[in-house]
Amino acid sequence: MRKVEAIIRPDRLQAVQDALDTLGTSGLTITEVLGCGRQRGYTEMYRGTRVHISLQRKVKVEAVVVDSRVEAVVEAIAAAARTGEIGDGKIFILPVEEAVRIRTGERGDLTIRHLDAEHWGH
Amino acid sequence: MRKVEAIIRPDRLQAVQDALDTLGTSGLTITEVLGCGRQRGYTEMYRGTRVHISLQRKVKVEAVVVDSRVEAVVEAIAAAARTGEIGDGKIFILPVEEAVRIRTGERGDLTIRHLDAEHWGH
Amino acid sequence: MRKVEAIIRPDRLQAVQDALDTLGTSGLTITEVLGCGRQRGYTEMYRGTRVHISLQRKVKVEAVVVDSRVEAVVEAIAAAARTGEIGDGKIFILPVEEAVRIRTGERGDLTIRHLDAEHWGH
Amino acid sequence: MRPIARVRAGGSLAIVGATFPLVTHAAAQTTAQSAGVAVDTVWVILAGMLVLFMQAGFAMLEVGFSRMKNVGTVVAKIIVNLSISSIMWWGVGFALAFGAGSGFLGHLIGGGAGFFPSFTPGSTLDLPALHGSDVPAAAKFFFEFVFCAISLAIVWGTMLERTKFIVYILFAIPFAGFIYPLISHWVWGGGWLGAGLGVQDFAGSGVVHLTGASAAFAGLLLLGPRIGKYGRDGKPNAIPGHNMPLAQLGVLILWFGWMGFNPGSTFEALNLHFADVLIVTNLAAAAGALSAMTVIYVRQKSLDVGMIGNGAIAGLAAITAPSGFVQPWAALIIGAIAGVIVVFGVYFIDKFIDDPLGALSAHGLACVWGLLSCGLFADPLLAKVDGVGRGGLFYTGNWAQLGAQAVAVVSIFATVFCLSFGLFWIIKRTVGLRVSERDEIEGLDISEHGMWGYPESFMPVPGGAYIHPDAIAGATHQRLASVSGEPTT
Amino acid sequence: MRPIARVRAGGSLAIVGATFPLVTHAAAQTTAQSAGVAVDTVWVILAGMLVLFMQAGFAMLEVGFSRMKNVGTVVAKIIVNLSISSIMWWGVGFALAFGAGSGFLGHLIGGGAGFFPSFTPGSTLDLPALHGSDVPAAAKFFFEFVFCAISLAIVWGTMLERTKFIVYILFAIPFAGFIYPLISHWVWGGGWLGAGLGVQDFAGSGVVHLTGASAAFAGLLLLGPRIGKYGRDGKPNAIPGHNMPLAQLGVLILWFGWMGFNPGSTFEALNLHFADVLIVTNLAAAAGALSAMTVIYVRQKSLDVGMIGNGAIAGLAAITAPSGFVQPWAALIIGAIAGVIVVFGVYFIDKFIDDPLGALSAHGLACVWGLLSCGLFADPLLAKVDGVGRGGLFYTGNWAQLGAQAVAVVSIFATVFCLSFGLFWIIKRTVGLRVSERDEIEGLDISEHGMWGYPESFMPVPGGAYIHPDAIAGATHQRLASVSGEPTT
Amino acid sequence: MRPIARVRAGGSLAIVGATFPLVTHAAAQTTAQSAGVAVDTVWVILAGMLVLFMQAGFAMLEVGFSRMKNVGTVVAKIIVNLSISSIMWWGVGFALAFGAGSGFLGHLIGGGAGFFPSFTPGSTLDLPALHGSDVPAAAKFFFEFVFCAISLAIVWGTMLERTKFIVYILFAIPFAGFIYPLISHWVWGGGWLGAGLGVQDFAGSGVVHLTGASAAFAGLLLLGPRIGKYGRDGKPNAIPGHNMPLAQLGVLILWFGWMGFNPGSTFEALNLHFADVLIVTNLAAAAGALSAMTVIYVRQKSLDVGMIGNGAIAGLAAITAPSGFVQPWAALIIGAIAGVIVVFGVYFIDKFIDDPLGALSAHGLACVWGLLSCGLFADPLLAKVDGVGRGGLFYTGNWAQLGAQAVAVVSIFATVFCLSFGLFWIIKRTVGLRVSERDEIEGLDISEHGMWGYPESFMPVPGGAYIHPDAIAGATHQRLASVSGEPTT
Ligand SMILES: Nc1ncnc2c1ncn2[C@@H]1O[C@H](COP(=O)(O)OP(=O)(O)O)[C@@H](O)[C@H]1O
Ligand SMILES: Nc1ncnc2c1ncn2[C@@H]1O[C@H](COP(=O)(O)OP(=O)(O)O)[C@@H](O)[C@H]1O
Ligand SMILES: Nc1ncnc2c1ncn2[C@@H]1O[C@H](COP(=O)(O)OP(=O)(O)O)[C@@H](O)[C@H]1O
Repeated sequence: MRKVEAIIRPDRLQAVQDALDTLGTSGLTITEVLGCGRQRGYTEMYRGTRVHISLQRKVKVEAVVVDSRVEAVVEAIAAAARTGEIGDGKIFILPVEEAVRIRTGERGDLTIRHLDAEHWGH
Repeated sequence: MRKVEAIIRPDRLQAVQDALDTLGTSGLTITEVLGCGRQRGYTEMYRGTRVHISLQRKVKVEAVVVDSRVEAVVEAIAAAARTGEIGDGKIFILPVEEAVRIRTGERGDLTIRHLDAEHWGH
Repeated sequence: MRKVEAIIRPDRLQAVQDALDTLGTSGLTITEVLGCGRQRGYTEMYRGTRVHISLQRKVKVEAVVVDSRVEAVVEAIAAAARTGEIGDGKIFILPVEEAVRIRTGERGDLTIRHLDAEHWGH
Repeated sequence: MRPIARVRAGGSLAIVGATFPLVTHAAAQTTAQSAGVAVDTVWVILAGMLVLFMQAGFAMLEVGFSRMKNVGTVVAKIIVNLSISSIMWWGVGFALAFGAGSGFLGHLIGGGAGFFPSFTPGSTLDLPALHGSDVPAAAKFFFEFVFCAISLAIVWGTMLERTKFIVYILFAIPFAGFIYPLISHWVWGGGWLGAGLGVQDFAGSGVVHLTGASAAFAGLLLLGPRIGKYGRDGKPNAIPGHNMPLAQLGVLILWFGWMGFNPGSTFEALNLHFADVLIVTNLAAAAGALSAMTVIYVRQKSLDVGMIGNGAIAGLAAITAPSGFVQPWAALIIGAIAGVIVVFGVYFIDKFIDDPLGALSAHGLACVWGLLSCGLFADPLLAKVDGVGRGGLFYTGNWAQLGAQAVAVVSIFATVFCLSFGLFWIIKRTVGLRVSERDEIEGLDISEHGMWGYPESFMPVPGGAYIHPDAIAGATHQRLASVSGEPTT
Repeated sequence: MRPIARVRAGGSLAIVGATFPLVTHAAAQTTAQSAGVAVDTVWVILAGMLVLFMQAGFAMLEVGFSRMKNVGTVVAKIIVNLSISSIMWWGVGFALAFGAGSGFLGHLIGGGAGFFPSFTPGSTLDLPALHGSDVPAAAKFFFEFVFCAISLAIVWGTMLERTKFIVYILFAIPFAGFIYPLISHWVWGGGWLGAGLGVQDFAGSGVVHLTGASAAFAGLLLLGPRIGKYGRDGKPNAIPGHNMPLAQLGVLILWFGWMGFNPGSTFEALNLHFADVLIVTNLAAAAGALSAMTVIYVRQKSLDVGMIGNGAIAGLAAITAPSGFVQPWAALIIGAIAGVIVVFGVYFIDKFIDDPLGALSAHGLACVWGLLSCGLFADPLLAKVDGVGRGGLFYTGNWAQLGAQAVAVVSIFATVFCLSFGLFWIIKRTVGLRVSERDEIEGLDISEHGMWGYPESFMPVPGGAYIHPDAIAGATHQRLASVSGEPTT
Repeated sequence: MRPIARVRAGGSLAIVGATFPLVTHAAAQTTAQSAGVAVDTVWVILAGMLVLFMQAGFAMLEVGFSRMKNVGTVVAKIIVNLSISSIMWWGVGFALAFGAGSGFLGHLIGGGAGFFPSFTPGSTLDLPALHGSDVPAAAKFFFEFVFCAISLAIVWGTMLERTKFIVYILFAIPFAGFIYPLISHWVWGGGWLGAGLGVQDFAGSGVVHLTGASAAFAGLLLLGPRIGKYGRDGKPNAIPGHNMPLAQLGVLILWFGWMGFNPGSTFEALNLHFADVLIVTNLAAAAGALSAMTVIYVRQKSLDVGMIGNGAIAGLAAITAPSGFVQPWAALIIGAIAGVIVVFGVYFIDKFIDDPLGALSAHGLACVWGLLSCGLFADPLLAKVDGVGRGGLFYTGNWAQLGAQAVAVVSIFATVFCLSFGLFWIIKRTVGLRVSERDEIEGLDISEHGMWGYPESFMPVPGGAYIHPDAIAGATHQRLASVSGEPTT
């Protein structure tokens, strides 16, 4: 199992969700985060003085997937999140040793096995 | 060391905290997240139109624990967070290579060693 | 690649950002979290009754860095975040298998390679 | 209607005069008299409007002391209860309170006139207890109505965050239609307390606030506390609400509105008494806020924001009864003591009863003190001006007025408590008072009203950019394209 | 100016008297008459102020129904449009609406007097249609101004969250300077609808609300919906705003302000009619809220908070025209039907047009009903008091008044819609109506105003402790050190 | 008290008449005269209430421009300072400002009457400077009190987010008890500026706003900026507050309240001057908002929301002095220039002094301009009506009035600045002005008041479902069970 952790633009979230939906994934966890990277902060003028905004609003999308699906998921996220402008974000892949479904106590790959590609989320 | 990362229902947080408290853990970090999985979104009616709510509010609980305690912690969380209905969430276990206590600069297991099972948190 | 994950006091964030800035890092992701550990909750009096505040507001700083820079980054964060009082927080180091820059599709260390130590963030 | 040239006021009145005896009377008055009536009426209506605006004050106060998941229900409740009071007061409440009563029964309840009233310019009704004022029946009706609505608002201010919405509706109907009118009749409508015993309650510490608080007390006993209010050890936990700025905006609106509440109760402007009442009212609020601040600071070493506001409200609630009877120096004492009472009252009551705003203290205990304080501080001269009761103990050495006030406290509390307890008990046995435990934890907004009061805080909209999936890309562009002709893309 | 002893009011008036004929007249009046004028003026000004305050109500209502990223622009817009109305009304609007018109043209537009007016104490202007009221020109000017500003506010309430700020400015100028004055003249200023056909519109269901809603309808057709409002299937999605407490605070402020809106339209206090109007207004609001609550509950099994507020507004908007002509029982019916209309109106309109507040229903449809309801429920006696039109169908069996009202509805709608559509079309072809798609997604606050309306919710300030990097350590301490003399470090 | 039939107003007055000479006088008046007095009194009291409500405006404005961690202290401060002003004004302030002064000393300070006053219906006091108005002493007292409270509110609006709460209390006492009364006496109370030099300050640009701003300036110099306001390079950083909707609600409330502030300063309704003042006031606000909007847009290409509101406030503050003396066209110029001044004022002052709201510009600089503008634009006719000073330069070609106004500016500023600096210096050396650096970073709400103003935003309550651990499971169910009789579980 791997955790695919993507930092993306907030307004690409829906597209990413849709892409993963099409692909069929078992679940997602989303966190509002702030980021800085190549995309530097900017300065707004406000009542004649500057406001430095050094951190950008981003969204972190985490999906734990079985090893065989990692590449497909990464590709799908990257395609959906890309705008081509600086600040599109990063995807990190982390090892996961075990997964437990709290409801049933099940463990292992089956807890995160793919569902049929139906429309979840709406 | 392992990081136990649990995505749970917000209203089970207190029970999970209590359970870990009883067990005696060194610390917890909690994040408000949104999730989707088996528990699909729902549609509310609002002024005659639909509102699709595709993401559920969840809470992510992270505890870095020494290897010997991983099982106990996972069990405790799962037991406390379980309601038996879809949407109870998942627990993931990730490898951690090192831990540092900022205050002292200490490293390794001792930074996250268990405290005596006293009542932290309140 | 490693993910350096630091849980720090909110009011040390700027100092940590500055320190990493000086060091030259490729990026950061910041999340508002709640934590408990050695620093126990406290009780406020409010209209004659108690309010238990069991969780502290903390900030999680995540930086994925190339292996050779891990130590420097950890040191920099620890130095900047330290106040010496209980509640300073922890730094965890997690393995990362791969990183992808969404904008370009690039992979590997170069996506998170250090920039020259210029002033990012403001 | 914009007054079109051919429609002179005088002319139109004359036309109508033939039909409405009272209007004829008005036309027969000298212009001077009619200016006098008009200024009285403008004053009473203005004061009534300020009291109406206090609903916004209660709304903000309650919103501020609620948790974010329960704010929509608060404002919905305020609007619905204001609406129910409006209609019930028109239908039966006003008549029962002020319509001429007769004989012995007239000491208990009115009803000789005023059911489902119609109004024409300047028309009157047979309201013997209000004959002292020359304003038309419509103005009397309106001013008394807003008081009824305030009393009902006080009831609900205590029952936040766990009550079923239907309960608000079911209890409002008999409260606005019977319970409040009953007490109102006793004290102001020619009943046994006011016309009989000479009980002094200038603007309603008893009629409005104690009535509201007594009903609230009955309701709270049956309702029980919010989940989490009491710990395993039985000790209370604070649930501090979510928004002090709005809560204190509420306090400021109430303070503002009270400038109509008490001074408007002169029911006339010509004798200029309202200006004095206003000053006395303002000073009591000030003293209440400062004394509550001091006491809470001494007790817990912090300047509790909510308690400062509670102090102001307690001062205002306490001065409501004596506002027409006392001098400024007495107002300062009355307000200051109310500020002390409210702090210890909240401390004490919170041990047993979950009253999120501290309304039982601020409206209940402070008003008991306010009613009694008339018996101590009433200036005999002002008692004569107002024509009710006599001077207080400190002026006259006579305990009579204090006794009358005590009778009023006991009888109002007992009556309202019993009637309300019965009603709430019936509601509890039939439809139930509380939402389910799950609904309470999820919040009343989503469970009863289908949407959070703060949708963006609860609905998963990362980045704040709520865009429906269906509307992405294709659809959006299509639709935007259809809005053609825009030069800027 | 504080009246310094040597400056007696009488004296100063006498001095001025020589110069201003009208003031001389005033000084020549008996004191009684002058008290009468003063009380009328106080009343009209008070009512006008309440209407002015309704701007705060609209601001909160619109803020509450907007998303967090678009709240700053809402309040900026309210202030700017109030400002533009103030100046346009002073410059030309008032004159076109109420300045003496002449001959046939006078049925269409005024303008014989009142451009860029100056005022001195008690001065009058040649405003034939307002001669029925004895208040000075300044009071008439102010009261009519606030109505114009409300009508403009109604236009914008529908176009939230995607309109360029410049559009507000460009449309406000001709609307406040010509469109609203035109309709105002037709109905109230001596034009063909009011003075001609005897159309009854006591306080402006037609003049104010229908005018605003018709312009809004034209604008919305050209503006198009917010991104995400309609799904791929063309069905509407809800975009529920962010703050029900503020939205309902807005409703309560509007309710409060409407106590000036309708009753103030008597333009005098002496005949005491305003008290009746007030009661009728309040009852319609109550009935609207309760009926909307009931209907929406039956339809979707939840007590929609916003819709309860909409019901109250619809009741108020509907009763605006008949408020001076009907009895309380009719007000209840009018309000209740308005509450039903608003729910189904929102359901229906939402299918095609994106109107975030439901203002087209609450102000448009409800007001059409309100105008027509005069033709049904107008009490012949009150029609005589007000001197406009005749009794309604249910009293007289005569369809004439209903016919006149229908003519008003059609002519106001058609005129305002066409003029506004033309104007919006020109604006769209030149500067454009909408912000760019990117700006809409990011929010208007940051894209048009350079800062979020809720800076801390959008600006990355973890921990809420915004401290600028430059100010850390060194700099801070230095600066603090320079603030020497502080004993506590 | 509801007027019980046996208590006729006339009768009660007669009873009291024997004791209070003035009341006897009142009873001896014809009804006409008494209606005149009543309408004047209703007007003055109404206007005073609107000014009182401006406290809510300041509260919301300051809340909006504060960060979330400091909002509770803002509202607590407003309530406490209103309370302190109430009591200090009653005790000594009113007497020092308006109580008869004597001889040379009388030019500097009053005090012959009015300490700790008592009031009875219609009673007067020896207030020579206010004898021009026939309203009773209580109305004069109240109206002057609310101005004092506003002046104090202006002081504190500048010192947000770092001041110790005790400082508010310590400074409020001498400010409301002496500093404000002193200036008030000079200009309005028969002192050397008003009665002596004929300085025109209709409603207090100088007395209220410049006094407040001058004290604020002194305080700010000693207080220093918020941590983070100035970067290492010494350049200012913006700290944009957290809530524009509430801030602009504040502006709208202030705008509304100013309709009482200026027009009420006629101190009478009978001469109808208040209606003119109202129009002039409204136009200046409009012009201020629009000119500030234009200037800021030109300068930074964005429509700064806060600055639009600041423009309106600056227009209002500037027109305060000339509002009774100028024509509408002049009001537009005065307001527009104030709008320009406020923008550049904020730009300039922000370089050196940390004034979160820009109050030094909006109340200080704009008011200096307002005072001076009387010397330019005062209409000689209106100067006669008001009985103070003469026409301005543009009417008369005479520089005298402008000179007098300049003297007022300098003397008010110098006096208030010096007195306040001294007081703040003493407070700084004794208890200190600022909270500790740690408290400032954590926020004043939690450090001084023991709870955040937005508890849910700061208290760790994931999921918004605050449930105390002690109350989980067992305890809750037990307690719920005890609330028996509920049919629905
Ligand atoms: N090394 C890193 N560690 C953690 N987060 C990172 C890292 N680099 C980038 N990010 C996150 O990705 C976001 C986008 O990165 P950025 O460098 O601005 O754009 P791009 O990836 O297009 O070059 C950042 O705002 C930050 O949240
Ligand atoms: N593969 C996954 N990766 C990341 N988060 C997941 C994954 N699967 C589930 N989650 C998280 O767990 C939550 C609950 O999962 P869900 O499938 O709805 O319930 P259950 O685990 O009871 O079947 C989701 O809302 C989501 O936040
Ligand atoms: N084992 C752990 N797992 C996850 N987070 C932890 C752990 N221990 C501590 N933390 C986080 O670090 C924060 C600070 O830790 P604490 O023990 O209070 O202080 P210190 O590290 O100075 O002893 C906690 O609030 C919590 O968020």
